[in-house]
Amino acid sequence: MLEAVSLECMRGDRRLFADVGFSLAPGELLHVRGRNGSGKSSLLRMLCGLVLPESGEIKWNGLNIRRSDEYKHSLTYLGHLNGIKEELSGVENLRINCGLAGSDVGESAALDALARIGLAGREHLPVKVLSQGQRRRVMLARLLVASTPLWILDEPLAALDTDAIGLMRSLFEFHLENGGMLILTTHQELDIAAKTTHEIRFSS
Amino acid sequence: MTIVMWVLKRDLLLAMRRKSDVLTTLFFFVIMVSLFPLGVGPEPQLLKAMGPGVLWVAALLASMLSLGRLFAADHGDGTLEQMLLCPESLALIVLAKTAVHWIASELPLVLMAPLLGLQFGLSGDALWVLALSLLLGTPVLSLVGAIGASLTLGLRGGGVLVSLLVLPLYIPVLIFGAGAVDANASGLGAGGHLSLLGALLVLALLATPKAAAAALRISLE
Amino acid sequence: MSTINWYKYASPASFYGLAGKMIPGFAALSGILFIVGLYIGFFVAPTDAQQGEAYRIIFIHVPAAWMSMFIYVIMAIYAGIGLAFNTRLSSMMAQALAPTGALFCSIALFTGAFWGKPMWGAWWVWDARLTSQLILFFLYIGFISLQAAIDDPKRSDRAGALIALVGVVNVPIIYFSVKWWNTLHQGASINLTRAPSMAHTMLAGMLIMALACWMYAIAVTLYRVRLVILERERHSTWVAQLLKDMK
Amino acid sequence: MNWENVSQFLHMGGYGFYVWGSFGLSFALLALELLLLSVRRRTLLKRLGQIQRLNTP
Repeated sequence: MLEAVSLECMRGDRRLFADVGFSLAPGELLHVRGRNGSGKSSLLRMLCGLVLPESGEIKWNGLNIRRSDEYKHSLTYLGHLNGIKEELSGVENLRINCGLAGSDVGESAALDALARIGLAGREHLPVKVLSQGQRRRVMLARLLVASTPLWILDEPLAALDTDAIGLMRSLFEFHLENGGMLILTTHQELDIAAKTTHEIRFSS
Repeated sequence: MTIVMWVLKRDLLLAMRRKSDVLTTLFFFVIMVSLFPLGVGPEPQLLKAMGPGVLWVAALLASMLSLGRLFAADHGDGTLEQMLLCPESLALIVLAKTAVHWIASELPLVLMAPLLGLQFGLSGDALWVLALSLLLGTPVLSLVGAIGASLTLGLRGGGVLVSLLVLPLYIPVLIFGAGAVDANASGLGAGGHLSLLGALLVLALLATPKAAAAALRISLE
Repeated sequence: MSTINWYKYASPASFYGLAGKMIPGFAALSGILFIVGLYIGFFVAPTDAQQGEAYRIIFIHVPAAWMSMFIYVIMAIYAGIGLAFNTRLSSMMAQALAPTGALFCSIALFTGAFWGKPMWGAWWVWDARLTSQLILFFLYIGFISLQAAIDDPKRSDRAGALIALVGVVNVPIIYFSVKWWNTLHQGASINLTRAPSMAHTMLAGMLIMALACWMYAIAVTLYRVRLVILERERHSTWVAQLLKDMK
Repeated sequence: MNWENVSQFLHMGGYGFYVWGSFGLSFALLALELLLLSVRRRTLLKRLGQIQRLNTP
């Protein structure tokens, strides 16, 4: 259970948002909407613990996320940057990124995930020869092998084609059905079936 | 595998795929050192006296220049954020990254230095002391430099700024490092200098990863 | 992070007014002490047997050197408090102290040179104290330029605090290493700060001058921190009210 | 009293240039700091005033 209480965010001397609060139970989806620069990414980074709130508190199972050791084990965050290395191959990137997050993924599981996301045959190529959309998929492949309950995704569908978007949607729904939690921002309209869908809309 | 092992493996793999980075630092060092005789003249006595200092200052500058690579790439592609979120102490990750950075960009200098010392007419004994002092001193440079590198992440003019922050902090290492070779040459024995360098290394190993981790958190917020 | 909001007790708004009231007192005190100190330095303190009248430079050199070191430590403490307790005012104080500290540092450096020329016959000698002073100057420059390079005030405060703390931990190491280096290379034997026959009047003059510099530093820092507060809080209602009242 | 007349005072036993150079430059720098600060204050207040006038029509 993730809970946010009256969060406030300042960037320089500009107030991006104030008094943002919600609570998210297993199986629930939070969709954050708003224009670029309205504070969506800052909210997501704040929920991960990368940005300190100016005021307010974020709690994971009743404990402030700063003090919860369990939180980092429960969270998968994918930002708008891909977090992959051009010099490494898809498999290497996937296995290393999972390893950094604390979960060891075997070679065969990694190959399988890459194949499922549509990179069959390209698993061993250095990422620098792949297209933008394919690089994005290398990053998103982490979700196929992740076992964390909370996903925080910043524009996960950017640069993806319709096939991949469909795949991601069914993946999100599968995650939610199994009691996962999902927080995401998207540009495009996306219907995800969920027990409850919360929405935060940033104006300005 | 533990998370730190993954960091080590990843950074070593990347260093091997980017061999040119290793070579640029090394050649910078070689060129720097070779410029001094051209600047002050080829008088053997003078070169012999200057040698240790020149090699050490060149190692300092080479180390400082390579700092840009320590975190910048990971910062640029978002991997650093992932490292902040991973369930392992950030200080330990910083230590692992710094260790690989040292192996990739400083260890080659340490190995090359005795060869360059020959150009300055240093004796066999002095070459040993020089290599040993660099071996003990350059890790301190990388460790202290990690703080400067993380504080200046993403700033305009970060490269010049990092030199302003880091070079004054390098001074004790320079003094004891170059001093070790001098002390050996004057017959005083380099033991004192080398043990002080060792003490600095222990101090740096204990204190700097935490400071650099704090700096990374500040810079990424 | 649920730290106690100390700045509720020392809010920039109320400190702005308080500082404004304190400045004239410190400025006046500093002026009087400078006059007394200079009078003692030039008219009461006797001529030094070994260094002649040149020794009178210590009346400005030593207080400036003391202040430069002292201010660095105070600055690091303020910055550290700001980092640990998230108190904005102490970070602003650290930012306001740095230029004055750097100024005293540069005064100590060139008065050292002015003394060195007649005594050592050279404007600059790599004496342990002067060298450490020079490195301290570099540390100040590093702090100031790091803060200047960061636009976001929060990051600038924290990054500055970290480098100030790293610097303050390193100062003893640097000082020790420079001293060690200097003794190995047989530095100059006469030292500016060890005037051979330190009469009581000399010591008194030096202390009064140091006190004057101290008062000056407080007054100037308060003046500067007021400006920093105004800049940082320019969007708040109290600044708007203040500007209205000024007209 | 250390000095018999003004010229002796200014001469400083042959070290006049160094002594007066030290003190002169030191106080000049302190004065410069004060000057720069007052300039900074004036420009800041002017700018803040302008911003306020723009915001309150």
